[in-house]
Amino acid sequence: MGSGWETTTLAERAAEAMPGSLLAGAGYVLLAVVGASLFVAVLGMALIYAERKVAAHFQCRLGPMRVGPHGIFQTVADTIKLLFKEDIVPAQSDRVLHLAAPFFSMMATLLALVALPMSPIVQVADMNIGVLYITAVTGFGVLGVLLAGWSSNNKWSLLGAMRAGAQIISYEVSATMSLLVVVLFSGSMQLSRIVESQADGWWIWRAPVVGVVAFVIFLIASLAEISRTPFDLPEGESELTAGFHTEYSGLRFAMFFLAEFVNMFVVSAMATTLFLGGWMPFHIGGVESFNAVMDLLPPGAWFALKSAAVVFLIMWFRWTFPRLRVDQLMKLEWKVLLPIGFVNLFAAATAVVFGWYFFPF
Amino acid sequence: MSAIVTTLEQRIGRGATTQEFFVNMGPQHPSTHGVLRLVLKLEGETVKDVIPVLGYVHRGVEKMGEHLSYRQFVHLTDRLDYLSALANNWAVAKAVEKAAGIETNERIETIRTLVAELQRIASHQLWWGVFGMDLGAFTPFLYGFRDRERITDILEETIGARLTMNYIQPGGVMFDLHPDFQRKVKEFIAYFRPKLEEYETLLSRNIIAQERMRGVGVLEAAQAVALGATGPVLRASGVAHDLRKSEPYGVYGKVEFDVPVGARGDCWDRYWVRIEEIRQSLRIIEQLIENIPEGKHLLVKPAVRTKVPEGITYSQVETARGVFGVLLVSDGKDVPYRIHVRTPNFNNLWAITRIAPGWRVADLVTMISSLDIVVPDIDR
Amino acid sequence: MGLITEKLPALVEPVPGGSVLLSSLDAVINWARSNSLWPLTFGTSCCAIEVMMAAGAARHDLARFGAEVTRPSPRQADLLVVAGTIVRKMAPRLKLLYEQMAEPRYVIATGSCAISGGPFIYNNYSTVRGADEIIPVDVYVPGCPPRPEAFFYGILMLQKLIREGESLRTPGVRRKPVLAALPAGITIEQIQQELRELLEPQGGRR
Amino acid sequence: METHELISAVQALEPAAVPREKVDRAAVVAPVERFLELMARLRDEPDLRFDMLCTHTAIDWIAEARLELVYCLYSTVHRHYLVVSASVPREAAVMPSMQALWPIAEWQEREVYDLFGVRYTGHPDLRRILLDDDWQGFPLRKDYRDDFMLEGPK
Repeated sequence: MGSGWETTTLAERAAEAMPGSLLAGAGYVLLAVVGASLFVAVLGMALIYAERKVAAHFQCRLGPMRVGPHGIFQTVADTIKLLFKEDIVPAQSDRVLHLAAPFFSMMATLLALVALPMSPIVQVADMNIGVLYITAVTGFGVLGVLLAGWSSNNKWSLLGAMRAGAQIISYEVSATMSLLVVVLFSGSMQLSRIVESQADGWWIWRAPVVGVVAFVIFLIASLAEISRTPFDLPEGESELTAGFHTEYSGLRFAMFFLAEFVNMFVVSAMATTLFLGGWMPFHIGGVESFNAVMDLLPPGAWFALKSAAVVFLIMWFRWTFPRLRVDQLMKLEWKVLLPIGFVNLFAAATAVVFGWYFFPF
Repeated sequence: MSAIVTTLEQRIGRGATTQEFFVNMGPQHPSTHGVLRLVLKLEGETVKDVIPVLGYVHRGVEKMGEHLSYRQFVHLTDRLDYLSALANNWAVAKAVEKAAGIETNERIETIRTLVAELQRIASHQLWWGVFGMDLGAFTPFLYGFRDRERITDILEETIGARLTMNYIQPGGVMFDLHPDFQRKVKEFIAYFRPKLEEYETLLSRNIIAQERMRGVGVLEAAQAVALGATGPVLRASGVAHDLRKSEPYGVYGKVEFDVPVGARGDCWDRYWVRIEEIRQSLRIIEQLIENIPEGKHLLVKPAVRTKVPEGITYSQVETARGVFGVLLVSDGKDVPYRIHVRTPNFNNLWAITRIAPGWRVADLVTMISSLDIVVPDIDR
Repeated sequence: MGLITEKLPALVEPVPGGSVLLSSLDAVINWARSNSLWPLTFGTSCCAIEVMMAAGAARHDLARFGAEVTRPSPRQADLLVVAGTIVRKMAPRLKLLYEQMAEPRYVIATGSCAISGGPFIYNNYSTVRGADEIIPVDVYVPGCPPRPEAFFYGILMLQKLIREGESLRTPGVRRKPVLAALPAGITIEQIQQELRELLEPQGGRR
Repeated sequence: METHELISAVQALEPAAVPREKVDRAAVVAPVERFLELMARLRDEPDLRFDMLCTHTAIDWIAEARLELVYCLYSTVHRHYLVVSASVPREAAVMPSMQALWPIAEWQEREVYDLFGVRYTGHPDLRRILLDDDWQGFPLRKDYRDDFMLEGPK
């Protein structure tokens, strides 16, 4: 694998095509921004629709049915409604921060999307510190949550924001620890390289045992980072009314909502890229006919399918598990996940040094 | 050790202060089950004190009762604890029958027992679903309601209402059983037993749910008795007080069932007691459903305004939430001179002030839910 | 977005074809609003079980109409379902809740208590005789409590009201409230008038 | 214990207690003066052990200008009931609080205060519980009038 694929990214292509003039540059930037916003909006809406349908079918219901066939335009209606809804800023709130907070959350999500290799050609920025970059910008999202909670001047919001702060910062450690395992094995932080290094087998099983452990830790820690059940404490509906976004309405609430769902996609995409081979098709070494069939599906579709599978898994969690308590959450991180993560990292380092790789297929 | 060395705590203690603050939980809050308001004194996430504020749905039922005939008052009890409307009806019927010396027959008592037990199951199903939701798992709510709808269907066929039944009246029951009743109840039991196992798999055996429940909100037996708590809340604390067993009414004296009793009185015990009660109710129904005695279903003409001789009557029944009592004071007319309802939730709720301090906000939600309160029943 | 909804009609209307644009925009917005009624998690008594819970549960499934996203915060909700009795102690809080909601906001009064006080009208010192004493109501759903199906009918009526009755040109102007499951030919005004006549001879204050 | 046994047991504790007629279970009327002592004995006496205060309410006998305060006691140990009542004048309704004996009395007494206007001495937190703090009058009294209230059709 590998040699057949063109490794030029979208950004490089655009840079080649872009003439030196300032006007064209500005046009390109505008186009990119509009395109990205549209992409995020459509992605978010699709994910929200999917969540509602998945939830419904877990719960012996139908879910949205009335707006379009099987309700596929339901989230479109929701979005338009939220766009034209009154935007309330509470009188006692910190106005500037209150207005700005959703943008921080949204920005973090958008920035993370930039570095994801969705196929050999669709990757906006392929930086050599991709893993580090994504870890950094996703951590940035907590700022929006903290600001939202603080500026709302609502005690429930504040409680939610503080929970979010503690939770996200704690779980960042474990998430990074499990990412390092893959970095060790693939020997690179560049996301496209990491994907290419999985041509012979995905890290989840190619790294002996540690891959699975790292994947599980990453999934748990990322769920906590994006505040999904069972770690949805910052907005725990039954406890804190609506948590940090209690005082938000209309468009700004929609942005938090959207960021939450796109974050879910980012996590799934990261899990796919690092552990599940990214856009690499599923190959079994030596069985050429099987591999040829697998190659029929384009890499972009492989990426989408794998991400969708992880997204589904995350939704499955949400509609099955109750929520943890705040001290149990901390206990899980500092007393369970982190020690296991450390041991796992050392095991991974040992495996890399001695060259213990699995080639099961 | 020299005086220069200080601990970190001392350092923080000099620089920063922690502050307690008050938070309003309710009247509109997703997990206060209606319009209950709790004023919480918090220190960070830890609950220091809980002050319940009641009356947001106080409807003056007792005052209205002084102007309504006994038969008319029955429908108001539906609207107190609407999840065990039939048991509430029964309490009034029992009081009036006792005071006015109205006889009932075997068929009436069997029907009453059957429908009351069916509704007890329905009530516990709803509680189970809402409890799951309060723990943060949404799906139990849907599963609980899915099975509850089956009971609602059965009851609706006979009674004609889904929630506020107004069915059991002094001297009988309003309508005779629907011809399909027996068949449908049997079908329901066959359907529901496996589903109950599903409940256990989804929530009871879930490690997170167990962690959230075990050891949380321990209500000691002595405390529970002193607070006048009844029903599953009291039984979970280890006091086997069940009116169905201790002073049987209806046909409870003729059926076999156990009274599940908890060991520690924590949220888990309250949870387990209710799940077990569902099983016992199924047992009771199974024993009764085969042979429902023949007879008339109503021995008093519906239009009669029953006159009750002078005196005080206190009658109680065991609802899904505890002891529902009716204190009936008559001066010999066809309307009560004073009617007082002793509702289980009023007493049960106060347990929260004893068990919540020291726990977190999330535990408070679990505890409220494990007490299974219905706010109109508290406020009356 | 308030800017668009407030300023746009005055700007666009005079332009040729502007009113067509405005009407199309109206249609789109009303379509979106009517199909995305997120209720507030709020219920005072019995009706809450039927209208908020059973209606949202598996058998009836409020989600089909896109209205299952119950928001615990009034800021994010579109629909206030007054499910149950409102008493005098609760009345100021209900008003507060309504005021905390963001425009456009809709109110459905379900059950006899929220329509008129229901069984709690007479000899009662505490119960408010209808939610419309406190907040404007768009749709009344009768029943004690109404079945979930009745509530759906109410939701559909509200959707119809929104689609037909709202325009950017006249912000805040609504259609007259309707009673869902109304016998043909009777309006809510007539019923209210009748109720007023019933109550007034006894010196009651409505 | 049987009804008459219970009544004689109470009378042994408090000679001034008289049986209350026309009640469907054991019932006594006790004097207000030594009420608290009697209740404490009822709770602690090993043969009686009334450890649960089932309910507490009042009856407004307006014709006799008195409020009858009813306490319904239950023993989870012996499983017997006792209704104890005491009368206080309507206009100066004062009663010792049972809060020290049964904690639940704190709230039950608040309710009776709220709806009947009985003042409990020794109550730690006597304020309205169901109605608003600024409510005028005590609605469950028979002579309560309110221009909000409507009289029903006859």
